[in-house]
Amino acid sequence: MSAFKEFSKGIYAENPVFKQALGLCPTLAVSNSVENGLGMGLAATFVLVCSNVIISLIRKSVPPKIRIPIYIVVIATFVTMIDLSMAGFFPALHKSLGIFVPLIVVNCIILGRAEAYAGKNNAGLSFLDGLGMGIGFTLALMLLGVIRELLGNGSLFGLPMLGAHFEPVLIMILPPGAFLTIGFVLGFFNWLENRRQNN
Amino acid sequence: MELKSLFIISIGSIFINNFIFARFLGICPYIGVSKQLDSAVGMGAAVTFVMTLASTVTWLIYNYLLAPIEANIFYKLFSLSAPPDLTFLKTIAFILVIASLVQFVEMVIQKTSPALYKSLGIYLPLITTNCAILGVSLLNIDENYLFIESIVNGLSAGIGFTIALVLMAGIREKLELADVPKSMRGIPIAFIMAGLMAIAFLGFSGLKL
Amino acid sequence: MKDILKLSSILMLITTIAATALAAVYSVTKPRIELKKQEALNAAKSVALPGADLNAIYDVKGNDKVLYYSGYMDTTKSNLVGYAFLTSGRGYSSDIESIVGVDSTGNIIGIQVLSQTETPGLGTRIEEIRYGESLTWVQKQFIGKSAKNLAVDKDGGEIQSITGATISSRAVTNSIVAGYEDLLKQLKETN
Amino acid sequence: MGLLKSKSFSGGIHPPEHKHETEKKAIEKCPLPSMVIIPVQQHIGAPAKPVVEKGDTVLAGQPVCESTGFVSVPSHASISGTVTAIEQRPHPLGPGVLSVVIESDGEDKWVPGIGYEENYLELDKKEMLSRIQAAGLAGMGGATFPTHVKLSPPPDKPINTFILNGVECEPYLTSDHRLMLEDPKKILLGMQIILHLLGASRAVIGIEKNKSDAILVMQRLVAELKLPFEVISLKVKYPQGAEKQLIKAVTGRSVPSGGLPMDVGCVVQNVGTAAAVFDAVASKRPLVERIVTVTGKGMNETKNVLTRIGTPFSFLLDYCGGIQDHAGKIIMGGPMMGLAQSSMDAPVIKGTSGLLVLDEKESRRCAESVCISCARCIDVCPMGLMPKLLGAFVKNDHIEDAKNYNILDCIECGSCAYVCPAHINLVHLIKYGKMQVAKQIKKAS
Amino acid sequence: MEKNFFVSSSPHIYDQESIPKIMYSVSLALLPAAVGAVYFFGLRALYIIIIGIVSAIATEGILCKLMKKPLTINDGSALLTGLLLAYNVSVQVPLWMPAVGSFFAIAVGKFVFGGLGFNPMNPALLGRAFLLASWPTHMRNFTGVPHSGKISGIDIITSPTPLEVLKTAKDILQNQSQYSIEKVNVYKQAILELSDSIGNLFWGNVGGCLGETSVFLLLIGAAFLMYKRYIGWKIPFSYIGTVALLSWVFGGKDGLFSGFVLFHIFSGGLILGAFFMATDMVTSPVTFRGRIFFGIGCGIITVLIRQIGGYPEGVSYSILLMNLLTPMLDRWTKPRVFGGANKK
Ligand SMILES: Cc1cc2nc3c(=O)[nH]c(=O)nc-3n(C[C@H](O)[C@H](O)[C@H](O)COP(=O)(O)O)c2cc1C
Ligand SMILES: Cc1cc2nc3c(=O)[nH]c(=O)nc-3n(C[C@H](O)[C@H](O)[C@H](O)COP(=O)(O)O)c2cc1C
Ligand SMILES: Cc1cc2nc3c(=O)[nH]c(=O)nc-3n(C[C@H](O)[C@H](O)[C@H](O)COP(=O)(O)O)c2cc1C
Ligand SMILES: Cc1cc2nc3c(=O)[nH]c(=O)nc-3n(C[C@H](O)[C@H](O)[C@H](O)CO)c2cc1C
Ligand code: SF4
Ligand code: SF4
Ligand code: SF4
Ligand code: SF4
Ligand code: FES
Repeated sequence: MSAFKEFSKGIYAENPVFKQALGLCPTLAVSNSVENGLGMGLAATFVLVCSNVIISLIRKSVPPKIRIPIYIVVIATFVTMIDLSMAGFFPALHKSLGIFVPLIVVNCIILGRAEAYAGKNNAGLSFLDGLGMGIGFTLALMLLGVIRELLGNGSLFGLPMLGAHFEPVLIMILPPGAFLTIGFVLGFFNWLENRRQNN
Repeated sequence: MELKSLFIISIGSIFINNFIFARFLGICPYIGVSKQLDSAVGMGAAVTFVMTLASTVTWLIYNYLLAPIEANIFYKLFSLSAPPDLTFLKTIAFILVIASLVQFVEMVIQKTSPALYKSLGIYLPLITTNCAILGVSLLNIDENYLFIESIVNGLSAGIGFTIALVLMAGIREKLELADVPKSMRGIPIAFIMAGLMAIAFLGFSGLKL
Repeated sequence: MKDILKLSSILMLITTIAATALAAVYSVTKPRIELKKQEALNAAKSVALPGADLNAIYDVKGNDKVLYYSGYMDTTKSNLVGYAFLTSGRGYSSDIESIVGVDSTGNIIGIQVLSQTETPGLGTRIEEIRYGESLTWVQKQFIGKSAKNLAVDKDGGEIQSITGATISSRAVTNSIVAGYEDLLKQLKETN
Repeated sequence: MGLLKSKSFSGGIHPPEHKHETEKKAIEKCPLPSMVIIPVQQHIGAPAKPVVEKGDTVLAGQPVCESTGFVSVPSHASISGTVTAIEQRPHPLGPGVLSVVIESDGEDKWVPGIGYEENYLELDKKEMLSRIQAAGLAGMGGATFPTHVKLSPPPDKPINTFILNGVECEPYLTSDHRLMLEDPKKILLGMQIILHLLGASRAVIGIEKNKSDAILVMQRLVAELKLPFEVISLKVKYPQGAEKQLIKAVTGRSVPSGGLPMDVGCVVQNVGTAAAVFDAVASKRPLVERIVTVTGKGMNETKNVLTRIGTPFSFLLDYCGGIQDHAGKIIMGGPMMGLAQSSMDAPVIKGTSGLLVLDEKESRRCAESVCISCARCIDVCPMGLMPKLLGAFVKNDHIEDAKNYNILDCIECGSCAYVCPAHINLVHLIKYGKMQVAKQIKKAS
Repeated sequence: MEKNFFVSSSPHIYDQESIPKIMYSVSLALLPAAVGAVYFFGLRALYIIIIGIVSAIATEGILCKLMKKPLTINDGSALLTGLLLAYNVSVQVPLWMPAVGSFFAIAVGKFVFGGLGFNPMNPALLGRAFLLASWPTHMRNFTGVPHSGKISGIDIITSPTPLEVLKTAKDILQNQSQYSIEKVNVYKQAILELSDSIGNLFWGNVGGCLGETSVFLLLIGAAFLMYKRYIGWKIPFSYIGTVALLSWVFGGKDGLFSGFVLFHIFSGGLILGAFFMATDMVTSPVTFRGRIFFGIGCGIITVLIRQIGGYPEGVSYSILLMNLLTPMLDRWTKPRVFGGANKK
């Protein structure tokens, strides 16, 4: 039961993007299409899960003073791995995500989880935590991706959805669209929360 | 390297490809530290400083240690047959360099100027893991900037970031007095505002220098 | 002091492990990445020079730089299909780079945009295939036309620029003209 | 400092003057009221202490309370009769204030010792000041600051300019105007005494241009009496009569923020105060009566009335034909700075320059909406403040910000609220904010 | 009988202004330009204006109801926003566009910040910028033929607006070698004709957005507002002055100091923007010096975008960008408090 909770909390209750406002840069930058969002989300999930597990395994032998640098090295290693693999296997996706793949290193979510969770818990739970957070992140990216791609391009995963008469709201896939979308989505979640508390 | 190209890089990074409004780098501090003008100015200054420094150092690291070019120190040092390709260590090297750089700067400032430390120092640890710093370092490499160009790019990106941050802080201080709907207060309205600012910054897109 | 030494050696150790692991991964992925790059370039080359045998497309270099490619039907180098050149022009928000193939009379036989970061939905439409069609805008506009006097309609030419993206359209068009002139110069010099 | 600017200050407004209702009306003497209420506090400073008891009989001009310190003045019985109560009574400035209530015996018997002394100018300065204090003088321009305090500046603040405030920039009010027309000599002789006390080298009488007859009268009399006074006509603009603005207009000097006129070598007194100084010094006559302008659409008749201090408003209003049925608001003072009265029971005090009765329509204020940053309030603020921000700060409880934006410098002139198209009651907010700031400062110390 | 008197804090008298009065006066001042728009562009202009207004007011009304706020549609500000938005689109946009633009202006530009008085940026211009970024093809479709049949105000070129003609001409004349001789000649001629077309620009007989073309009709309204003191001189004059100066210096095709000033002032949305949009009280500075700087800033950005920007239109973006600077300008130019140096 509690293991399930460790996993599921990242998806809504403690969603890194919507509830903790972490990892915002990639969220905004790559959510202009569902595909990008999914790719980015999975890459980050991979790093999150691997680094969480490794860090929780070595946590006892890490001197607290150099905790952070070591975490960073671990994370950077996995980031580079995924970066290289994506370049090798999904060049197109790799290109459209650009520097945001290497930037997973500094993604606040990953270091945040390492600090807040993996550094204190065992490998199994850290795995679940990482997976949950990763999926939460992926879902957040995809939600934004769906909204932005659908409105801004009339398509999902590149497939036309809204018919030929729909005139795409271009701004949605431009930078302002990213900010506006996440602003309103966050507002909507706040509203849900407020309503729940009032009832 | 003409002055003109430096100017173009500079204007580009400040206005046209502003780190916040066009490149989406450094959003976390942008949203987090823009509530008050004083802290926004402090953060902006700290980021600009570190960005410039990081651009300088990471460019040197990349071109003299990692890149498979003749200038590679290992190539010369160990008289290898061909310049070694260590570019896969780029991310790890950059982030470690940046982290130590920030630590070092923090220490130096603390020792030399307590006043500056008081106003800037508190922001320094925050920016170790700020993607704008690593971002600008990576972009310098991606864009094949020369040494001076990288420095100018780092400085300008920092200035662009600071401008965005300070404008936002000014507006958010005013919004404190506004009747924003409850669910939108705080971070959501900050994002909406950022969106509207990005709309205004579209005016700079396509400038031909 | 001892402390620092200890800490740094731990850090060194970890970093070394990481670097080794990465080196391993890199050694696996590097050839793949190179391969993919090569594949992409080859694909572009064959788009630019349809009808040419991939093995019969040769780099013509000067000062270590590829000046242009010459493509033949087969490796006997007897039937010239045409030349392909890389060119780029300043678009709305990026440099638009493309590869263009021309036959010996200067007619464009193939073209592909290699890189651009124009505005999605506007400038990017130079690369877009319209619903129900099979060619991208650049291919539709340029294939079959002479690479000499090209100009977009706004400038009095016959290239139909994309509405709302005249700047991008013009950038491609003008870059072809410039690239072709360059090619002619190179051809004169190399032959 | 530009030449053109020298005769005014920046900011300010031009509300309709409404002076014509009473400016031609000669001062009438109000009959004695059957009862007067003398509050122990009619001035800024320490309240006075009652010195009579219930049942005592008192003569007009007899002190009923004595000053309790330097910055304090006594008050006097304004009629002869019996003290019927010493208790909390309504006060124009707010809820109950300890007051001495005197029932008139109808005879208006005065204390002895009051009378003109020819050689008053030869009196010792100290004696003059003590006569002024004993006469209960507090500024009659509205702020009711004890006059003798103003006239004894500390030695490290030499006064070189004295300004007589004959501006009367508040709409409706004409009591100072009438006094200048009807008893100019008393004013000038009072001014002579003040000048003597202060040792100032320059003496200026400042009058707004719209009172050209008063300017003329003053000029003529100054020449006639060969007094070294300048009469300066000032631009008609509210609040020209506010001390700091007046000093600025006349001398070009700016009283520093948080400072006093004496910091720039000036003292300002109202014309009524000057006249009262003459009475106090030359005749030892205490301040027991003053001129009140009774005016407004809600009145049956409008008048300038000389009335005893302590006269209940109801008596005074009845003397002017009573208020009309549609009267909506009774204001002590002018419409810009005066205080709305909840009842007609409060008495005339030393600072009561007018009673303004508005009709119901004028009394209503449209509902407040939101500030649209039109900046009218900023443009008109004579103190260079940003009332719009002060109001917003106070509303949102940003007291610290309000303080940093100099809320304490507000003179509460009301110009900002007058022009605000959003009908925001800025002055109310600012007053409230000032109180909060004061509280904060008190807590800090 | 005790009578209850009104008791309130001073002051007790007020001047006669109110927010609705100001808003409706500004709308009134814009009326001549509406008449002009219909005259030049036909009835479709009227539809666009009506749709813009109705959508703005409806959005405001519905949002007030949804958020359970007092209904504010009568204060005239939504009407004004809708009207100005309609003035800022081309006559040829599909009819749903002014509706969407007004919706965005009111809902996102204004309402999320708490409604009238709290919006940091000019709602109508945000609406326009939103439309421009979303559907640039429609927004930049200026082929709507004005009354006289000359879109650019000159005969030989059927291309969009005068500013655009100038921009293209500059491009072409500076790189003559790349273009055909005829082309170059046409544009040489065009430049000459442009100088003669000032009359058309002044009366409004040129292509462009609905409300921006007629300098004459706009100035009538502006004069009325200045007389009523609803708009001051500081922003419009410093704005237009800066544009005049800079376009004289940099705007010419023959190098520095050769710009044709009147052309730059009369073309594009400058007059509409400077008098009616940069002056929006909510979003412009409140201090004396702040307003001057605001105008100058708008002027600089306008010329910058006009000269080297992606499109020949700088007014709306310059005002939006300066809106962002407004809080800082207000801070930097705090009025001097009487008798004191500012604390802090
Ligand atoms: C947000 C934004 C993005 C734009 N992106 C492009 C672009 O990618 N390519 C382009 O040619 N023009 C771009 N434009 C410029 C305008 O669409 C410009 O008006 C147009 O290029 C002029 O061409 P037209 O004559 O076809 O309308 C962009 C404009 C905006 C507001
Ligand atoms: C707390 C306080 C202390 C004052 N002290 C002096 C003083 O020492 N000397 C002086 O000449 N006036 C003094 N004044 C009087 C002021 O200068 C001024 O005349 C008075 O506040 C009325 O001005 P107003 O009606 O313009 O508000 C004092 C006023 C206040 C409120
Ligand atoms: C807004 C404002 C307007 C004022 N108008 C007048 C005025 O018209 N006449 C006047 O004598 N005092 C006026 N005063 C009071 C003066 O500032 C000052 O207190 C008075 O002249 C001092 O004289 P006094 O102590 O004899 O009353 C005004 C004060 C304020 C704050
Ligand atoms: C002089 C003046 C100019 C105005 N200009 C605009 C404008 O350009 N755009 C707009 O949406 N509202 C404008 N308004 C209306 C109003 O200020 C606007 O709806 C607020 O910005 C909404 O809070 C203007 C109002 C006035 C008095
Ligand atoms: S009441 Fe205060 S804030 Fe308002 S105008 Fe007068 S001095 Fe300025
Ligand atoms: S006058 Fe009223 S609406 Fe105008 S700025 Fe001041 S407070 Fe705001
Ligand atoms: S006292 Fe002042 S702050 Fe309180 S509700 Fe009334 S106006 Fe607002
Ligand atoms: S709230 Fe303001 S007006 Fe009311 S009593 Fe307090 S200070 Fe006076
Ligand atoms: S993800 Fe960019 S700063 Fe946090």
